[in-house]
Amino acid sequence: MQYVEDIFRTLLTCAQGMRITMRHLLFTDNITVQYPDHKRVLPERFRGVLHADSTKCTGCTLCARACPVNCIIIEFEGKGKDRRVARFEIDISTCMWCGLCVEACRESAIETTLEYEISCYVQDDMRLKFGLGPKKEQLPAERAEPPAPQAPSSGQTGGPSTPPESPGGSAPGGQQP
Amino acid sequence: MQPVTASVGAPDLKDRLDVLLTYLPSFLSSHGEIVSAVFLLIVALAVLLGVSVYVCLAVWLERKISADMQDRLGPMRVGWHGVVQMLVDPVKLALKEDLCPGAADRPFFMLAPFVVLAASFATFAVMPFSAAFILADLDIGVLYVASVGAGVLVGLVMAGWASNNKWALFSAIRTIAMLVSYEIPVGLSIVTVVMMVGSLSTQKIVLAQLSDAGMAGWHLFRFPPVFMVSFLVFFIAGLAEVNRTPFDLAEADSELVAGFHTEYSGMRWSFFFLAEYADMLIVSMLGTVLYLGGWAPLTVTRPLTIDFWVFWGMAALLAWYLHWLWTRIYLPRGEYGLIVVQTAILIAIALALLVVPSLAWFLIKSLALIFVMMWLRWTLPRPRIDQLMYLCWKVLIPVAFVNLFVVGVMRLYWR
Amino acid sequence: MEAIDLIFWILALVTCGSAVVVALSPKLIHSVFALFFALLGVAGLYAALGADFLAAAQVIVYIGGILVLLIFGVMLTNRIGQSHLPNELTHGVSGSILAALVLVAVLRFAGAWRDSGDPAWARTYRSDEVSQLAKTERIPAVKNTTMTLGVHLLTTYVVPFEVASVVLLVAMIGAASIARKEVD
Amino acid sequence: MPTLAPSLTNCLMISAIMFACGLFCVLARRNPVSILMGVELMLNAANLNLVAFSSFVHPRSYHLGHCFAIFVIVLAASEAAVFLALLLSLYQQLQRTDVDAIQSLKG
Repeated sequence: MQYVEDIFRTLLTCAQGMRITMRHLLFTDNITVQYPDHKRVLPERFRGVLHADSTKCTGCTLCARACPVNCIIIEFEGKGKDRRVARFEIDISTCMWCGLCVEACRESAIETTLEYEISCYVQDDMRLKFGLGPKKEQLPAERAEPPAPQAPSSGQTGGPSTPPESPGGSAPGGQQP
Repeated sequence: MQPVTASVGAPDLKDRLDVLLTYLPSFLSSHGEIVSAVFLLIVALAVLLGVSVYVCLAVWLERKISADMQDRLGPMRVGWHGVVQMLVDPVKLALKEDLCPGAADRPFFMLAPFVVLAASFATFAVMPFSAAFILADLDIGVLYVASVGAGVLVGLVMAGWASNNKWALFSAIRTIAMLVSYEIPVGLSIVTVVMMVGSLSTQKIVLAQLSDAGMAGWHLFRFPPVFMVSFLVFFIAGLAEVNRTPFDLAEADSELVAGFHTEYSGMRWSFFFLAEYADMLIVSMLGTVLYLGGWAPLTVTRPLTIDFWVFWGMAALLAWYLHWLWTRIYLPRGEYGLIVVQTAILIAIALALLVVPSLAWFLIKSLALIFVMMWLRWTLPRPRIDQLMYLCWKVLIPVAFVNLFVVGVMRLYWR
Repeated sequence: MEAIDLIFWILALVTCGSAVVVALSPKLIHSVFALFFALLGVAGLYAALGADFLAAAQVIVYIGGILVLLIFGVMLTNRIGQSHLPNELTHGVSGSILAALVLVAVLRFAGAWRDSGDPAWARTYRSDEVSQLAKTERIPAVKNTTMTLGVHLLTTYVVPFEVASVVLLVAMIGAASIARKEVD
Repeated sequence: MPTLAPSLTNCLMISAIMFACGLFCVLARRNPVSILMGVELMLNAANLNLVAFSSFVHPRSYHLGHCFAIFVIVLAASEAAVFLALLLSLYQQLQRTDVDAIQSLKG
């Protein structure tokens, strides 16, 4: 009879569930830790905050192309031996930690670190800047720029530290040859 | 498993507390009505205070137990494993602002928490904490508990209506439907016990279960399957009566924000909280009184009785568990020397239990039931409202009726 | 003044005051909640008069049942968007006159402004007389109302008792069939 | 002179006041819920009288009034159940709760 069977199955499944919770109460260790005091040992290949070594970087923008969310902005200047990465920014508020950029890089210039505590007070701090900066003669021009630490539209459309002589910096994704 | 005939009569007053509570009132009443009234008031306030302390403790325990069941840590910051949390929470609530929404029905909005709280706390008047420690041994004790529950219902509805908030109102409607339905199985399962005892007085019900055989005298083990079913019905319906998960549809936070106390804050909100936990205690205490022998202690010293096996078996299990825990946390496995120490400690605790007053037995049994409630809460999901009604009207009530009939026949032929 | 007098006085005040609020409150829901306190007061009066079982029954049935039904009725049959449901008076003047007349008449019979002693029907027994009666006529002096009530309901009044249960059943079936939506 | 003590006269007076309030509710209100509340008040007043008489006047059989009061409570309960059903069907048909609106005998 379905009715009686249902009642017994209800009781049985309740008991089963209670056994499971009791097992977790008594015999299972806590997974969570008391965070700022104790931190879990991270696995070796943990994908944390990205770090780019702009001395290794050739400016090929393969990483920026590989990025599904376009959070990497690369600008470079000069030709041949003078070619240098002037601007290399990663917007980690957009980054989704997929690691595709790391796989795309031929020079191992961009890497994931074990760092994961990325809270900050200013939104601009979420944009990690690894670029070598513009050449020295261009520096005064940049200094002349009025400082705008919190640009309202500082998503992918170029940060506040966009050099004035590079209008392409405002292009979405910053994919520039 | 026929119980030894209960020795109904004047209980053996071996507890110091009971001796005090038996002779003090008569001594005080010889000094006039006012003195004894003041004494009664003090005892009542002590019960109130005790319940408040229990609520603080239960909230902390619930947080820790739920956390551990979900492999979390729970409160850890304030004090050792967050123990001081139970002092900090009420202080925080007391310091919060007491808000009243502009569109609310102000007088009843203000009044509702007090109605709920008063109704909850009034129930403790008939709870037999021990042979002498009962505020009022009414002839209609159990009926009184059932009737005071109606006050809680009205208070909740009052809160839900006066908030002038649609979720609160939905919650009020659900509360009415649910509580009115679940009163029936609770009442029917209470009646089975009342039929066995022949009295509504809570104290007499406990005395009827008092026997030399200890556990075998409990109503739970009478006519083996019958009263267990009765207890199960009582407990399930009692869970619904106190709005506990899995039956907390009145405050289902995924649907109705927080139900009837959506608009409340500060102390008034804490009154609802207090009342909810006090209600849990009431249902557990009532279950203890009706089925688990109330304050009757276990007779663990007599060898080869059921009590003996159950009690020492559980003690051994606990010793084994403590040893397991100890080796797991602090030491590598295989340190078997410790088990001797731990077993010794446990035996000491168990021996200490033998001399604890009946009040402690009562509290231990009630708190065990409360633990089961918490256990269930963190195990089961919440049913839909129609499933809830199905459970009540099509499962619990028929089962309770059949059970009542069986108990009636039993009572008629096998006294 | 003894304690029981004070309690009785408070209960009387609560009951009468709530009853007046029930009658005169301009908001429907206030009336319902005032009825709660009136019923509670009556239960307290029962308890003060020694009818403890009746007091509990009063609370269970009236507050747990009828009052809740009333609230349910209010909630289901009004647009409950606004909590301030008005409660209009139609025949306020005539109603109040009639009610006042009845009040005065009943109070007169009940004993207000009565100069001479109690009439024969209102002869009350003092406690010593009760104990005397208990001795002579074997009436239990201790009022265990629950037991006495149970015995009498199942012996003396067994026919009304059974009829009452049939009435309840009929009322339940009738209510279900009236409230049922027409399904054709 | 009435005293404060629980006496027959005092109980009768309380119940008289309750009865008058209930009567006023029944006579002057239009909402059926209010009318039922009036009826309940009157029933309670009657019950109070029964209990008072049985505990003060008739010590020989104090159960008599209590039994009667229990029957009154039973009847009040069944009455309330039927009332709620009527109220609901009235609201379903007329979309308002007003006893003045019930003017036809046809269902």
